[in-house]
Amino acid sequence: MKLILDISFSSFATGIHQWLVGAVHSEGLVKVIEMVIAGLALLVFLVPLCFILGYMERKVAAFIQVRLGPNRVGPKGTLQIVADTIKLLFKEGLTPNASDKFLFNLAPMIVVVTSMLVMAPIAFAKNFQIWDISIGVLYVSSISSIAVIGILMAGWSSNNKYSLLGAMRSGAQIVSYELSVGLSLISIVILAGSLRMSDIVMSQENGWWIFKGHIPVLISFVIFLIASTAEINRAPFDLAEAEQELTAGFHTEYSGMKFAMFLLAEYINLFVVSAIAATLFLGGWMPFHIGHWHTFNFVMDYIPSSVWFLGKTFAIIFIIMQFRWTFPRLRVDQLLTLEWKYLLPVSMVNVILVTVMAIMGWHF
Amino acid sequence: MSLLGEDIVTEDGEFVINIGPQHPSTHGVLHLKVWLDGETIKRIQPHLGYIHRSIEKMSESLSYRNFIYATSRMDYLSAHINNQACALCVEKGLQVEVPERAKAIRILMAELTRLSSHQLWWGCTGLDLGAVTPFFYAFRERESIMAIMEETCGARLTQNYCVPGGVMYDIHPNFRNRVKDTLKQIRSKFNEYEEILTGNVIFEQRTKGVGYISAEDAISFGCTGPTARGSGVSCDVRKLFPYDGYEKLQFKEILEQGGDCYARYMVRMAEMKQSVFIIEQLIDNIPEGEFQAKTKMVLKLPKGEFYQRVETARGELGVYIVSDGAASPYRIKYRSPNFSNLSALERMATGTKIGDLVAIMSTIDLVIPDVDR
Amino acid sequence: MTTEEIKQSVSALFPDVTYDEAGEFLNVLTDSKGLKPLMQALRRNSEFDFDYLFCLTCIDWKTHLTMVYHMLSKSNNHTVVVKAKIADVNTPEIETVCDIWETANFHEREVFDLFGVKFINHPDLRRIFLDEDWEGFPLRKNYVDENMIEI
Amino acid sequence: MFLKEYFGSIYRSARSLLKGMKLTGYYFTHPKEIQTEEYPDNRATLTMFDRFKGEVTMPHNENNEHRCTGCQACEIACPNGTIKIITKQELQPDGKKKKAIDTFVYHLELCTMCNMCVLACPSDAIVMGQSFEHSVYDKRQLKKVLNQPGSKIMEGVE
Repeated sequence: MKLILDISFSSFATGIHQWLVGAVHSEGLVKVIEMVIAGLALLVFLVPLCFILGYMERKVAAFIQVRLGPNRVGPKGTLQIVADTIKLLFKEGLTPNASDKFLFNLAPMIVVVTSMLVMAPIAFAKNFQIWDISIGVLYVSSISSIAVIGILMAGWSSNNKYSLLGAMRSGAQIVSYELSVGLSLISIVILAGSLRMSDIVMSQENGWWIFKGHIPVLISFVIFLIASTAEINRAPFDLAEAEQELTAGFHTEYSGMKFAMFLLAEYINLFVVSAIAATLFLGGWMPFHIGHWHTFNFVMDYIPSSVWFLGKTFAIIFIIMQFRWTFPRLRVDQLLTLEWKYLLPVSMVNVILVTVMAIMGWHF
Repeated sequence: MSLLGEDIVTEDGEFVINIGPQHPSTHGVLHLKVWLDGETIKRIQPHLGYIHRSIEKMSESLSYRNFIYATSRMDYLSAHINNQACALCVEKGLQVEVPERAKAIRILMAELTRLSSHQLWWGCTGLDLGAVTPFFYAFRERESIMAIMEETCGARLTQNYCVPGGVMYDIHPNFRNRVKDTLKQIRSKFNEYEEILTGNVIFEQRTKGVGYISAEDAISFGCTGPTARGSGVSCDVRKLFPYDGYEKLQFKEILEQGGDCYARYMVRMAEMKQSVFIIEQLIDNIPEGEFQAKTKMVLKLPKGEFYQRVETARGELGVYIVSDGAASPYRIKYRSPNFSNLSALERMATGTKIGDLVAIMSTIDLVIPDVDR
Repeated sequence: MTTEEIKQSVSALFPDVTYDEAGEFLNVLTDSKGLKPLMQALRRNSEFDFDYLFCLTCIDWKTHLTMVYHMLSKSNNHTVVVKAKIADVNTPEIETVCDIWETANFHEREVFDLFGVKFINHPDLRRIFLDEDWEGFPLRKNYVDENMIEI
Repeated sequence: MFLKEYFGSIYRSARSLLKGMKLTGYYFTHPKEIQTEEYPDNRATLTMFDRFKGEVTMPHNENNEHRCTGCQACEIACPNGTIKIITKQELQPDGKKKKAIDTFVYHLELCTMCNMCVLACPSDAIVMGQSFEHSVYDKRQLKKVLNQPGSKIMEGVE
């Protein structure tokens, strides 16, 4: 069953490609059509994904907070988020009079588009990837830092003091936490010897990096989790929004669909970050194998690779959600202290350790 | 004071934001005008009165029985203690001896109120600092106290249970068991509070050394309650000027020397345990007897002035009645703890960050209707 | 200090003041002119050391206004009430005490707001609860408002 | 020494954070701890405490009789003017005229449930009811007449 499913992804894609080549006879046009199909497929994937994440967030929060969570619309409240989306769609999208209207309307688009772009090099299953770019990791870390422009834009153009403060916080935060994210990603790149996502996954065929890489990789995994939580502006690092301080931070003035786009971007970012963590540290779609337990490994192989990938991703998403519902928020100077005094030095030393480990071949 | 049409930064290079009247952290309709330098606070100006109902003026036209209910709407989180203060003041004027049973019931209810108020405060402090979950844990325990209130007083928040001469009616037969169950539950949850908030490193960082006020300043600003006790000022009215038989009870006045948000937090956390301790002492020893002294139908205080202070969950509440011998007070003044505590906010928050302002406001534990009255 | 000792010490410094001991606390009666030096002495002299002004209010007696200051000494643990009579009902004025106790700042603004007493040298004398353009002083006995209903 | 402090602080912080996560993790995995009630669904089983002050009611017996004499003690006792009693002179069988209530008007929108009227009532004619679902779309609907149409005062209540 696993074989069938995995083959079907790649053969499906090749099938479409061959059919298109036969039908269109123009390589350029085939490429364009394929890109459109990939984009549409991504969109179709994203909407239910965000519904699931929204539902999951509410239920996780509710269970942690000893309450039931949404339970009215649809079975077990599953359709609540659909109802909310419809509500947001029909709400008036206000644009403040004194705002910079062009930037104000552009900002949510930029935030959403950048978070979608990061989806491209992620391997969702075996041989199932939108774009296996050779500099995958670099691509991810560079594209994801564009999002800060959207946030700064939103904060500035709203012409609201809270928004401006939120945007400034967000700028300082993302710029500094980029470093730690990058350094923790580099440690895996050093071990795997490639920036390509598929290569990194394949390098974990005989064991995930988090197991193979000893303590240094564990440290960089933790640093990645913390820093990426900060980078996607989620609690306890949600200073850009900081409800109790800045009402809603950079998206104070947004309403209706534009607000929904920020929400969408937040969930996509959450997914992307978790997917990257799963790919780099937990072996992506690689099943869980234990040394010489051939029967066990055989059974594990039967679980489809997409399930492995999504399972790992959602486990990390759960951890990040639990962060949000457990911890108080940091203050802005403490946020920077944490980065510059703790995460950055530790990850720098960590990179050296990983390099030594990789050169000496101490990892498994 | 025009809020519209101002540039984001004024001509003097001042960045002014208005926190409130509707804002998630102000716990009501408090309006703070804050002058900022980046994220650092240069100056704060509170604008009050959004919920001013002139309870003092209203009370001037109400009889001595009827004005008590209005004080529930001042500090609604310690409504019972407010009512108790008024009842005590009227009793002082009438020179009525309150039966021992009524006194015990009043203290029990007052301590339960304090406990529930501190629990709500604890949840809100977590909420203000960005941790949403403690709020729900706090409300879980608070709910069982509310059930006690509802069963005996008939209302959850604005009980109006104190009347001049005692309490309105006797405790419910189920009262003892319910209180004991609740105390057991609350005692078992204290370590959860430690785990999720008190011990949390982020929480410590957010509160330690933040919002410092010295003991001299605290006295000068008239701070009372946990706000002053966090600075080491001994001001517990229950100890200094005991009323309703507090002098017979064993409990400690909690003092912390830190003067910062963390110290105020720790004072309240310890006070919760002290309240539990007081209730445990009394719950099996409620004296038998009348729950209300015999009073006349129409109460008339003799000509004169009467001042009664009590310790609410937020500090010292003073009730100052000036009587001209009529059936309603000539002048009544509520010295509300929050009003004085709020005046110290500027001293505490100047030079801190916006995030700290939220922490300071939550550890002062402001209840805005009590500020505005 | 006992009540008698306070009386003696105050009388030694301010021979004009009178006393009223009918109530719970010792009342020191003075007028609006003599208030400020009395208050300064009560705060600064170490034998009094009234460092905690716990209640500041005003009473409208129709013919005159009375400012009432309740003070407590944390160190000596004695209480005194100072009452200052303001004879002029139409333009009541009195010296501020908020340079002695910081808490007086807000409380004097409250009295200004609700009674219309003008505090000389107060740093920020504005209405505190009511709007800037509110007419009249609600806690005065002669205050009328057409929206007020008698129950 | 510096490093020891540095790593010690990291260790302590991580420990305190993990403690919090352990607690939230416990509640996540123990749905039995959930406290919320599903309110409109549990209406059938929901009972308020017998002392709960929901609204002022005037109990009538099976013969449509109440105990209110129209003495207006509650009207005087009410701090907010919630109660208005309109009285009439009723002709007794023996020819004498007697004061009785015509309408007992109760303004629920003004009521603070302070219980003063119930305490003041000399004939126990009014009690506090347990109903709490008072929300209506028009506040005029909150003005209630407590004595039922055609009701009479009970025998023997003075």
